[in-house]
Amino acid sequence: MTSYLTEPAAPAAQPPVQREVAVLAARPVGAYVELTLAAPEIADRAQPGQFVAFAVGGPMTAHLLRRSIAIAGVDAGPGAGTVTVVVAPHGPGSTWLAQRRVGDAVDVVGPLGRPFPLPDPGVPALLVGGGYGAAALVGLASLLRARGSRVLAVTGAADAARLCSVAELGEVADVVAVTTDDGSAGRPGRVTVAVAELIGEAGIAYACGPMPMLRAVADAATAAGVPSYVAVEESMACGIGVCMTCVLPVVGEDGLTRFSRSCTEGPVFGGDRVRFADVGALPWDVVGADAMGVVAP
Amino acid sequence: MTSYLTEPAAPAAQPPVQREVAVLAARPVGAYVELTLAAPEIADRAQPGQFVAFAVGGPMTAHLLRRSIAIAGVDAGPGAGTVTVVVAPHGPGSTWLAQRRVGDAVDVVGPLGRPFPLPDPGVPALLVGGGYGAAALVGLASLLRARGSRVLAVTGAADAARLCSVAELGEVADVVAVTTDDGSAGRPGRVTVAVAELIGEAGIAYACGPMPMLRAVADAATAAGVPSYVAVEESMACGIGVCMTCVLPVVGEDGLTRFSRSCTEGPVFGGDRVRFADVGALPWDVVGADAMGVVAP
Amino acid sequence: MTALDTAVDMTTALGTAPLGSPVLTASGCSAFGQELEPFVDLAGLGAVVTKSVQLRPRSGRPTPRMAETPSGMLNSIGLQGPGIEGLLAGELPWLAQRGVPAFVSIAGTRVEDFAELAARLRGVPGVLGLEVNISCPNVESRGEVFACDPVAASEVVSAVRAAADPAQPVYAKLSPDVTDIVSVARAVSEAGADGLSMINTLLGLVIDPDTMKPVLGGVTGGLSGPAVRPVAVRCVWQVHAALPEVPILGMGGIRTGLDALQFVLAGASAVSVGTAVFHDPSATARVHRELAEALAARGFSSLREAVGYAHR
Amino acid sequence: MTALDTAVDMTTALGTAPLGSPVLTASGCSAFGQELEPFVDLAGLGAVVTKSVQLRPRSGRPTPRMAETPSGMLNSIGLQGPGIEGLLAGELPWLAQRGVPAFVSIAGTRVEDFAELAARLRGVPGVLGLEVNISCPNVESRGEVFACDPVAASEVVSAVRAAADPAQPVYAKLSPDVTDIVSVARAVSEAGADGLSMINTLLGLVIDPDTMKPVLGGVTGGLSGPAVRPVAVRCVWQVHAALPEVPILGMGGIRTGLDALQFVLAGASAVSVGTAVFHDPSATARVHRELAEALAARGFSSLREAVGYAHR
Ligand SMILES: Cc1cc2nc3c(=O)[nH]c(=O)nc-3n(C[C@H](O)[C@H](O)[C@H](O)COP(=O)(O)OP(=O)(O)OC[C@H]3O[C@@H](n4cnc5c(N)ncnc54)[C@H](O)[C@@H]3O)c2cc1C
Ligand SMILES: Cc1cc2nc3c(=O)[nH]c(=O)nc-3n(C[C@H](O)[C@H](O)[C@H](O)COP(=O)(O)OP(=O)(O)OC[C@H]3O[C@@H](n4cnc5c(N)ncnc54)[C@H](O)[C@@H]3O)c2cc1C
Ligand SMILES: Cc1cc2nc3c(=O)[nH]c(=O)nc-3n(C[C@H](O)[C@H](O)[C@H](O)COP(=O)(O)O)c2cc1C
Ligand SMILES: Cc1cc2nc3c(=O)[nH]c(=O)nc-3n(C[C@H](O)[C@H](O)[C@H](O)COP(=O)(O)O)c2cc1C
Ligand code: FES
Ligand code: FES
Repeated sequence: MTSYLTEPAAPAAQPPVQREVAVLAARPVGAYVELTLAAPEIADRAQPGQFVAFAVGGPMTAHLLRRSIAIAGVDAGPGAGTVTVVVAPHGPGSTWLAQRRVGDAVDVVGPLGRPFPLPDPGVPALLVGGGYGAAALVGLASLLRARGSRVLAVTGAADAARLCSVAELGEVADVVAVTTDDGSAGRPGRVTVAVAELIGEAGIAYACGPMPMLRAVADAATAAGVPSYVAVEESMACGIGVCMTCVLPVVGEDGLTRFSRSCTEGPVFGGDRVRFADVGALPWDVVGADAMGVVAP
Repeated sequence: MTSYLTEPAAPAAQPPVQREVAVLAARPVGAYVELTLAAPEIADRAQPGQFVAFAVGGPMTAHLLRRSIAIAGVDAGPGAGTVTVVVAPHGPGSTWLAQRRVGDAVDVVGPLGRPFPLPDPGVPALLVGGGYGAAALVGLASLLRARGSRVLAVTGAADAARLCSVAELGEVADVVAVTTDDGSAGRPGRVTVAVAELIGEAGIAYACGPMPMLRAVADAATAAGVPSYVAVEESMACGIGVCMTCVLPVVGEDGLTRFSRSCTEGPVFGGDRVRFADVGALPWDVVGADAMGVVAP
Repeated sequence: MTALDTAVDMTTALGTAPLGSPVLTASGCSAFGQELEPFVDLAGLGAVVTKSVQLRPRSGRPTPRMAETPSGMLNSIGLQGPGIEGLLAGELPWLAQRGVPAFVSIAGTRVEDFAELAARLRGVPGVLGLEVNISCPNVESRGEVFACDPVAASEVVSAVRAAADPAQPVYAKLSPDVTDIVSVARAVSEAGADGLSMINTLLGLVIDPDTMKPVLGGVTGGLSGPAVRPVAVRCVWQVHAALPEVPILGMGGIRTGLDALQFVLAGASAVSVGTAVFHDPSATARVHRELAEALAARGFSSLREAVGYAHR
Repeated sequence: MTALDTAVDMTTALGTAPLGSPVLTASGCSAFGQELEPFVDLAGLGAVVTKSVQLRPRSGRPTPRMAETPSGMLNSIGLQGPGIEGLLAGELPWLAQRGVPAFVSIAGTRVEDFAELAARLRGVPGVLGLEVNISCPNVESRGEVFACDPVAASEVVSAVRAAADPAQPVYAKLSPDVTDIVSVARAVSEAGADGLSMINTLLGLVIDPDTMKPVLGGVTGGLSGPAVRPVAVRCVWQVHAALPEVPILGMGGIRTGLDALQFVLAGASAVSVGTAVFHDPSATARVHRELAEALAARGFSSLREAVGYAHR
């Protein structure tokens, strides 16, 4: 049995709530829209790495499934109680969300999913965000700094407009490296270049962003002997663990691979435990694959 | 063959258009909401008695069918080009419409249906509106006045909040009688009381409102030997004549009853030609009832 | 419409009858075409598929005839129409004068009715072909609808094929309310159908919460609209997989060009737009345009190349 | 939940098993109940209908497993689950400890599998009864699904009824994808089913406009949600009209109390809320409350009085 650098992320401390909340602020940030929601109960409970799930389209909607969006920031101070999300208009649901205006009400469930596990106080950490995925790392960066970690942040995107949270990360991180594929901001190229340079300084790595990026960061970390945690983005219908649509092959503590729900067993998984190459496939050694007629080669 | 006092209403002078238009004003009027739309092409074409059909629910809607709403007013002057409608929140679609705000865009088709036929210039006319149905008579009242008719208007509703266009009718009509079922405004009781008093002074009668009211007005007019035209409200799926859902039994010029589409052959029908008692039934003497297996008694 | 087009060759055919556009109306959803004139260039459509006609004029059912349902509607019109005489005297000449091809939908309650209708339509100018509505669930009949029984369905189709003008392709319109649509498709193809129209409505029922009775006088009605689209695409896919040589006119919930593309990729060589017309009277022309754009964006130079592409 | 209720008596039963509420979860749409705990009082539900279990643990299909469709969704989970051992060791004791009745859905690919599952569930604490999933279209099988053939369906049901705990009612879950659902209902009732669950999903397909291939790895999937509600209500209506004495657990697109009321009026004595839970995790409790209010507003003093009322 291979040995793994990570333990599975633990469930969140508190259960989610479902609320109809008001939009307090809506502002464009590059290619995205940042929404601030008056959601004190979610703000109180949220931990970095968790997400919320929105109903979309209003009362007459034909779109039943919730849209999962990472929590980008919380202000849980007394009299505050706000949650911030960064939305990239993609299909109809996220486009609708990105069009919400101050005063609009949205139906949201959260906080959902398992938060990022934290290292021992003081362990230096590398945080890697791709596109809007960087937003989900801001809270983690603050928390790590507060616990005495040196925080090395890398944020990358296709172009400058798709970069996210550079200023926010700049305020809390010790180092912020910026990359864009087209070179329109920061260093030209992928985050992997910066990751390769910084991983040696880190005792733990975190990543949030598109799947190929997560895979690259996890591989780099594992190769360097550094434990990593990635927040995956799988297509989700419910966000709360009841539909089984959001699974991917993840190696458990017993060394067996299972189809794990990215909403309740993730979205944060040990980077060395996600079988990225097998996402979307059914490898024979997944528990229960034999009952599906898949045989060992 | 019975002889009829009315000839079927003629088709509108101009075909409808389909446009995405902006809401210029939205104001509550009693239990209703009055929307003013920037729709110059519809305003140019509209004739009293016609209606428009709205798509409802926005781009993510699960509600496919259009909602028909009578045209309550047009301002077709140069630089103007507005159409006004009065919406009563009823089910999901009309409620959505009633929630539109200034600047919102709505998709509308119109003007639809046949306008009210006009009498010879100078013929005195009785106009009877029930609930929001009164709004549809304001344009007709102005037109009749402009053609030298004396205009006697009756407007009634369940209560004061459901009365409509009393002031507007007051500006153009010679007489405005107001009734409410609960006596909260005007005379207590139904419009029929006022109709009975005024029908003798009229050479033609018009009505718009709920079916039982249309029937009562048509019966009173016919009994008095006065031709009447009613604008009916049948459940409509398309509003443009292609779906055949909006039919009711109407006696044609040849004396035969047909299931006529209230959207394109109406909504204005001769009051003496609508077989009100048979709405929702299939009488044996409707053309083609035999092919449905209905036999003459 | 052609002037607006992209470079994609959008021509197709219903059997032997060539079509300028793959987008048609759906039977019963655009009456006989006239009412759409203010909204679309009728001559730019592949064809107007006319409301199913029977031998005699029919009143149709009493109201209420429809109920709105989530992303769809239920209807129970009962085939209101002028009868074949009326159609031949009024609607078909109107379409022919304007150069609008008519794909005439015929319906009946006995095999002979269908055959007689086909015979009456022989050589009628502007009649491109016949769609045989063996699947309408709204019309009272003593037993099952024809389309639910491969034998009864085949009898109708072979009688129609025998009686019809040889130059007019005969399409059988299938119902999705069957355990095995492929067996019905195979039976009617063997009986001589030149193509298949899929799908007719699904049998549904809505109960009015106020009256606590079925909304429709006919109790059940036909469910249509985007709600049923996945069922329709599945039927087209299954039948094209089993009978790749049989042309399919696909329909059921098409609202956009990308919806139409799904049907084409699944195996339809033309599509009908039905309920969407109630929402958007210019839907047919818009779907043509959007489909052409979608094909161009995907590198197809002709519609024909895309037919059944998802199976490859 | 009872404390919030109106005066209406909402008790009902699944066959001989009494239920405190007529609102249940739907198999596969609330996993094994645990995840709903933050949102609803599980003990206030009629029962948790568990995800269909098979003899062995199953991985289910690879992703993508779903596609959103107009007012619905397509799924192809492939019955991922812990197998009967896992269920007996983990989920069922969890539910039993909390006093949450479990209606256990069983599935298999051979008649003997079903019988063995039923035998393993005899006398298990908290197991109210069995729902026999003979209609899931997602699982690969050599031929037709059981539910599409009255004979095969009856074989499963009679084997399960023979093997099952006599105190546990056995409900057969029917597929709408058949030409004549009444004949399947009659066959399984005669084979010993104590009741019928209706409906399972409709077979559907969505093609991805980008990849130009079916979205789901399994090609077809099951269509659920409000889109299919008129089909579900029609099935309940038809079967209740033909077999008024057979209890029905109704489902298919229930999102509100008024939706549930349609099923009750059509003949269902209890309902399952499935896909709506994905939209609103507290949907089951809300539907119970709204249904109670709707019944009260219509002058019913008990749910039982309303069952099948639309037929009267
Ligand atoms: C844990 C998590 C965190 C996320 N955080 C963010 C964020 O911070 N900002 C942001 O803009 N987006 C985020 N996403 C992606 C976002 O959920 C999708 O872009 C969105 O659901 C797409 O919905 P749509 O209607 O626009 O597109 P469609 O493609 O029409 O969606 C159709 C269906 O597929 C599901 N779906 C499609 N793509 C995804 C996806 N990538 N992830 C999950 N479900 C999907 C939708 O929920 C919906 O049910 C996150 C996803 C996950 C799983
Ligand atoms: C010619 C005409 C003029 C009208 N003018 C007005 C007006 O000026 N102001 C106003 O408030 N309302 C008017 N109505 C009624 C209005 O169309 C309905 O109240 C509205 O369609 C109901 O939609 P809903 O979604 O609120 O209700 P639902 O009951 O959910 O509607 C469901 C479906 O039934 C159809 N429908 C239901 N009731 C009616 C109805 N009464 N008439 C037509 N279709 C119906 C809807 O179009 C929709 O397709 C008019 C109707 C007609 C036919
Ligand atoms: C109001 C209405 C009337 C219809 N009438 C007919 C008909 O006369 N003949 C027929 O073959 N199909 C009829 N249909 C079915 C449509 O032609 C089409 O097969 C079905 O509605 C699915 O397509 P859609 O979802 O695009 O509407 C009718 C459908 C509707 C909604
Ligand atoms: C994601 C998903 C998984 C399902 N899994 C099962 C299952 O395991 N067993 C079963 O009998 N039905 C299963 N179903 C069908 C539902 O139980 C239900 O019959 C159907 O979805 C219709 O109800 P709804 O529209 O309320 O969802 C599943 C449905 C969905 C959407
Ligand atoms: S999204 Fe439903 S189980 Fe994960
Ligand atoms: S509303 Fe469609 S024909 Fe009148």
